[in-house]
Amino acid sequence: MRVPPGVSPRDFADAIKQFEEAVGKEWVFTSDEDVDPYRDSYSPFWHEAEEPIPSAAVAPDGVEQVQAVVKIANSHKIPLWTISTGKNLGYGGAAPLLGGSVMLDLKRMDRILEVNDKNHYALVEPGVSYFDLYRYIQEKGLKVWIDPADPGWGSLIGNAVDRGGGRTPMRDHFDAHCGMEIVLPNGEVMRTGMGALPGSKTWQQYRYGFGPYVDGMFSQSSLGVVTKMGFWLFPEPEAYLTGTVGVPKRDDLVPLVANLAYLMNSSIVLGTTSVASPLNFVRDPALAALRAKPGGASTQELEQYAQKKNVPYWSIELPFYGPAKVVAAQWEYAKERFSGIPGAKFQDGAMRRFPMDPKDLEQQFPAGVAIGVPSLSVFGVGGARSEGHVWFSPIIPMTGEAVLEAQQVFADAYKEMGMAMGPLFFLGPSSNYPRCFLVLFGFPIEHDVEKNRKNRENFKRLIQVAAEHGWGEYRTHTAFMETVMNAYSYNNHALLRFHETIKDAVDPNGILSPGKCGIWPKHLRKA
Amino acid sequence: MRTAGTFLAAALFAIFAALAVPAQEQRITSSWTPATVSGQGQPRGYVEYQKFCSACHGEGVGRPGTLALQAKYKGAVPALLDKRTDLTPEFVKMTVRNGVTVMPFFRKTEISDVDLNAITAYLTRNNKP
Amino acid sequence: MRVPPGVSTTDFADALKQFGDAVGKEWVFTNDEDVALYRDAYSPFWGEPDELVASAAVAPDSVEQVQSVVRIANSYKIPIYPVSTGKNLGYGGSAPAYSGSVVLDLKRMNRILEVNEKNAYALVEPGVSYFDLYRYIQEKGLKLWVDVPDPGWGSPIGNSLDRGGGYLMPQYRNHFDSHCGMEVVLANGEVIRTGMGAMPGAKTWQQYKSGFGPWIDGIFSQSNFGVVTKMGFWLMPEPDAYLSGTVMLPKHDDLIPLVEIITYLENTRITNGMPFFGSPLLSRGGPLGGGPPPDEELTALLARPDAVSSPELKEYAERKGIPYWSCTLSFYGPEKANAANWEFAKEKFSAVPGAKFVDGEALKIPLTPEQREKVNVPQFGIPSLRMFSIGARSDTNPTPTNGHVWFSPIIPRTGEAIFEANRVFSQAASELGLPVSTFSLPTGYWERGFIFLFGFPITHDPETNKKNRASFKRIVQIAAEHGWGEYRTAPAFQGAVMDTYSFNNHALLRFHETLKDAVDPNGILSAGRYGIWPKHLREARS
Amino acid sequence: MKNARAAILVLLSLAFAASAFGAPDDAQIEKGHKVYDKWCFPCHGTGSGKPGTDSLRARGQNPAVLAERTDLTAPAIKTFVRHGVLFMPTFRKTEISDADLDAIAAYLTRNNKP
Repeated sequence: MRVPPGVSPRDFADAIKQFEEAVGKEWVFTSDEDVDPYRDSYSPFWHEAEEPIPSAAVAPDGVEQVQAVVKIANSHKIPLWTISTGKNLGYGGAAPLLGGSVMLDLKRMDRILEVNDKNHYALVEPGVSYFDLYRYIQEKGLKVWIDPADPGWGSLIGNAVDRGGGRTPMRDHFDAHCGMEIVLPNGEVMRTGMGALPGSKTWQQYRYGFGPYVDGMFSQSSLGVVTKMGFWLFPEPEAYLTGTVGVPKRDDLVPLVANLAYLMNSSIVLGTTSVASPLNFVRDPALAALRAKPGGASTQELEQYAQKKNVPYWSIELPFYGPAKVVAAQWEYAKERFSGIPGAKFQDGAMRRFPMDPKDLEQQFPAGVAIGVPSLSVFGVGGARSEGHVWFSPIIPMTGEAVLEAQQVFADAYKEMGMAMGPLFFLGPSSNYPRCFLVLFGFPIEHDVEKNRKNRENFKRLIQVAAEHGWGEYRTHTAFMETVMNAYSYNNHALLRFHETIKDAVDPNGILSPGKCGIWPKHLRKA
Repeated sequence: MRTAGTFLAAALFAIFAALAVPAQEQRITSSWTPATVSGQGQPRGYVEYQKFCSACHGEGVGRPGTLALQAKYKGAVPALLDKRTDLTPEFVKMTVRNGVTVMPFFRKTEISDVDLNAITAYLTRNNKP
Repeated sequence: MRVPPGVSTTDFADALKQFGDAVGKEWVFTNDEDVALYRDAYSPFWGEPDELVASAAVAPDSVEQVQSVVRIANSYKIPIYPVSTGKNLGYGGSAPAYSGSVVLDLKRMNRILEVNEKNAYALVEPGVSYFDLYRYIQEKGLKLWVDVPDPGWGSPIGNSLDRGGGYLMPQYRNHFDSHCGMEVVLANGEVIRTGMGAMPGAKTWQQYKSGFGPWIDGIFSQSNFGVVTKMGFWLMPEPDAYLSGTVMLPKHDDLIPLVEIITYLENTRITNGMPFFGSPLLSRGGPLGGGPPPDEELTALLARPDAVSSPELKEYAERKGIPYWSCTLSFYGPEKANAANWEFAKEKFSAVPGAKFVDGEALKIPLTPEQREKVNVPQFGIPSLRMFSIGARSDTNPTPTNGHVWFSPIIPRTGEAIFEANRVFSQAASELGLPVSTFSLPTGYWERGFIFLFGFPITHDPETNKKNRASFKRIVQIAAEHGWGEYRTAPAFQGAVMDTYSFNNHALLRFHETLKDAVDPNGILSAGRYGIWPKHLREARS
Repeated sequence: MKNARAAILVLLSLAFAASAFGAPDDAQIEKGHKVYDKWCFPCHGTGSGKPGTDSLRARGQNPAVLAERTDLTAPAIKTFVRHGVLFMPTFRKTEISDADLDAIAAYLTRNNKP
C-alpha cells in the first residue's frame, strides 16, 4: 500500500483506521483496484513515474464526517486532495497534484437542499452534478434553468470553485454563486455571506454579507473544503433566438468584435458567443493547397477564396434570451449595428419557445447547454480515436486586433514547435466570461511516453509565449499549475507570496490540496 | 419609526420631485456640468466654486444648499450664494471648514486654503466696500 | 497634540517627521484646526469623549508615497486609517474606527489612468470622485456612463470597497461587483496587483476579474487588510434609449405578486434598471402617490396602529379606487427592445386583477439639457448631491438635522417579508419610544435581495444621540433575531453588527482575525474597521 | 492508436467468454436500466451528441448503442467502467457502486443469447 510523503506507515495505518471509524469501513479505499479510478484518465504522465497517484481515498457523507476526516488528517499531517465529482477532465480529473495524497471524495454528498423558483436559486452539496440538478428541476416542473458546463456530469460546486464557465446568461459560474459553507483545515465549519448570520433568510439572496468578502479565496485554492454552495439560476425565459453574422474580410474582425462587445456590455447579448472562421471547416483540396504553399496563403488569396466560395471570412452566432418580441427586436437592432460593416451577411436562426417538452428539450442538439440542458456531447471534440486532452486556455482582450495578434503569435509558436495547426489556423475565441475572450486549445494526450513528454514541453513553452504578450491562463491542468502561477509574477511574485502567507496562517500543517495553483505549504515550498 | 418612515419617504420624494418639476429654461452655466468646470477665461474662484459648491448651491433642480437657503431666508437674501453681496470672507471660510447642519466641513486635501481664498474672493466680489 | 494610543510622544514626533519627508511637510496635518476637519461631520458621538477622532493626517500623492507612509507606520506601530474621499457621510465620513489613528488621506491621488470606450472600463486612483470621472468622460466625449451613487462627491474606489450601490443595470449598480482588478499596498509596504494585473504587462487587467489562483479582491472590501491604490471599473455603454413604466395594483395583498413578477422581470433582465416601489394610497398627494392630499377619513385611518393592513383601509382603498401599491420600472437599451420589454411586463402584471399602467416618457439618449434638468439624474449616470435634500432645511423640513446614520438591513425579496419587516420594525419603534412610520418600502439597489434604508437623525445633543445609539443597536439585534443582517454600517456600530454574524461561535469573524494577524501582524491598518481588531487590541478589549 | 485496437480486441475476446452467468431477475434489470440512464446514456444513448455512441459507430460497431447490444458480458462492462478506454474515463465506487455496476451489467446483458 502506498503511503503519503513524509508520513510513517504506522501513522498512516492509524489514520486509515480513524477514517474508517469516521465514514464507515466501506468508504475508505486503499486497494490498488479501488484507488486506480482516482488517477487522471487524461494524465499527461501516463505510464511515467511522475504520474501523481493517490495513496488512498476517503468518501465522507455529510459535513460532520468531512470535519472528522479533516481533523484526523490535520493531526496526522496527511495531505488531502479534495474532489467534488472529480470530472474536470483536461484539467486534472480526480488525481491529486502531489502523489501519495489521500483523496477526499465528496461524491456521496449529493443532496439538493433547496431550489427556489420564485427567487431563482439553488443550494446544493458538492456531489451534485448538472445532470442531477437538471433532473430534479424537470421532475418538480420548476421554471428555472441551470447553466451547465460542457460536460454535464461535472459538479456545480467543483466547476464554480475552479471558475469554469457555461453558455447561458448565468455562465460565469463563480460569479453566479451566492453563499458558501466551508470546512477549514482545523476542521471548523464556517458560512460566508449572509450565511454567517444564524437563521439568515437571505443566504442565497445577497452575496457579500458584512465585512470582508472571503468567498473568492476558496476558488482555485487550497484553503478549505466547500461543503455547500448557493447558485443563482436563470428563470425560464419565453424564448431563445440565435442569429448569425458573417463578414467578408480579415480586418472586418475589428468592427465585428467592437459591436459584439457593445451588445454584450449593454446586456443585449447575454450568452456565450464564439468567433469562428467558416474557412476552418471547408474541406477543399484547393484551400489546403493554398494554405500549404511556402509562406502560407496571403490574406488577399484567402479573402478571394472565401468570396469565390461565398463563405464569410469570419462569423459569429449571437444568442438572445427573453420574450419572443424582445429577442426579435434585439436581433433586428444587432443587424442594424453590424450593417455598418460592408458586405456583412445575416442568417436568422430558429426561435425556440419555452416551456418546451423535456423530451424535445433534450433533442435540441447542438443548442443543448446554451438552453440549460446538460450533455456530454463535448467529448465528441477528441474524435473517436482520441485518448484524451488537456486544455490550454489563455484569456485575451475582447478586440479584433487582439484575436488577429494571438492567431499570428500562436501560429508561429506552433510552427516553431513543429505542431500541426489544425483548426487553430483561424483562432476561435469565445465569450464565456463577460468582458474578455477565452481561447481554448485542446492538447492531445496519448499513452505514448515520448509524445506526452514533448507535448508537456510544448505546453509550457506556450504558457511562456502567452505571458510574453500579456496573456494569462484562467485555469490549467494540475501538471502545469506551477508554471502558470509563475507567469503571474508582478513585483517579484508579490501575489503568490501573499497567497503563501495566507496559506500558512489558515492551514499551518499544509494538509489541504498541496501545490494547487502553485501554492505550496511552508514545509514543501522550494526555498 | 417616523424618522425611518419620513426619511425613506423623503428619499423617494427627492427622486420623484425631480421628475415632477416642470421644464424650466436651462442655463448650463448655472448648474454643475463638466462644460463649466474647465471654465476657460473664468476667474479661478468661479471655477473652484463650480467644482466644489455648485452641486449643492448652484441653480436648477435638486440643489439642497440653494433649497435650504431659500427655505431659511424666504428670499430676504438671494438663495444662490454667488448672487449674495453680504457674505464676509470670514463667514465663507468658517462655513467651509466647520460645516452647518447637513453641510459637512471640507478638508484641505479637498479644498486647499488657496482654493478657499479664491472661492471667497469670488463670492465677495460684488460686496459694497 | 494628540498621540495615537500605545505610541510614545517621541516616537510619534519621529514618525511625523518621516511622514513629512515622505509626502512633504505641507501634507502632514497635526494642528487641531486641520485635524478637526477629519471628524465625522455626522458623528453619532458628536462632542462626546467617545467620539472617534484622528491624531493627525497624512496625504500621500502616489503609490510609492503610500508605501513609505505604511512602512513608517509599521516600524513605529502607529495605527493608520485610509480614506479615499472620506465622503461616505452616514457611514462614518473620514473619521477613523479606532480613535487616535492617523488618517491616511488619499484624496490627492486623483488620477484617472485609463478610460477605454471600446471595452467600456476605467482605471482610477482612490481620490477620484464620481464628479471627476463623469467630467473626464464628458470632456473626452466618450459614449460611456458611470454608475453613480446618490452623493456624487464619493470615490468609485471608496464606495466600491464599502460595497455601495447605484441605479443603472444590475451588474453596474453593484459597485463592488462592477470592479475589475486592484492594486493594493499591504501592511508591510509591499504592493500587489490582483486578477490579471499580477501578470507583468497584462493586457486584460480590466477585462477578466479573477486571474489565476485564489481570487482575493473581496477580502479588501469592508476590511482592514490593505490600502487599495488603484482599481478598475466596468462602465455601461451609453444606451440608445431609456423608457420607464409604472404599474399600480389595487389590493393590499397584491404586494406579493408585485414583488414576484418584478423579481422575474429583473432576473431575466427584462427590466434592467433599478425598480422604485411606492404606494399611491399611503403617499396620497405626494409626488409618489399623486392625486389630491389625503382626505380626513384617510388621514384618520392612516393614524391608527397597523393602519396599512386594517380592513377599514382596505375597504377605503377599494371604495375610492386608489391603488395600494405601485412600482416604476426602467428599461435601458434599443428603443424597440425597451418598448417590447415594457409590453411584456404589462402582460405579466395583467395577471393581477385591476392592474393599471402609466407609460413613462421614452427618452432618446443623449438627453437634451431640458431633459437633464427634469430626470432623476443618477438613473442617467449623472452625479449630483440632490440626496442631501433629505434632512436639509426645506419648506417641509424647517428644522434641519446635523446629518444621519443609515440602518440598512437586507431582507428577502418577497412581499411577505416586506409586511413582516414593517410589523417587526414598527413594534420595535414603539417599544423604543421612536415615532412609528405608516409603512416603509424597500429599495431595489441589489438584484436578488431587498434592502431597507432607514435614516437615524444625528443631532449635536449628546442625550438624543445617546438614545439614538442605543435604539440603533437594539434594532440591529431585533433584525438579526429575524434573520436580517445589515449590509454596511458606520464605525460606531460595526462591532455590534459583526457580532450578529455569529454562525458557529463567530467562525467567520475568527477567520477574519486569523487573516488580519497574518497579513498585518502589527495591526496598523484601520484597527476595528468592520469589527476586526488586531491581536493586541483584541486581548486588550477582552 | 495501438492501444485502441488492443482495447477492441479485449472487448471481443471477453464477448466470446459470455454465458458463464445465470439470468438476473427483472428487478435487477429494472434497477440496471435506471443506473444506465443516469450514468451511461448521456454518452452511449440514442440521439445526437452522444460521443460514446458516435465513437463506437465510427469504429464500425453495430448496433452502436450499448443498450441494443447482445454481445456484451459482465466482465467486459466492468473492465470498461473501472478502467476506461480511449477518452472514456474511469468511474469510482462513489459514482457507480459495485451493486449498481452489477445491475448495469444485468441490464446490458439482458438480451444475450444463452
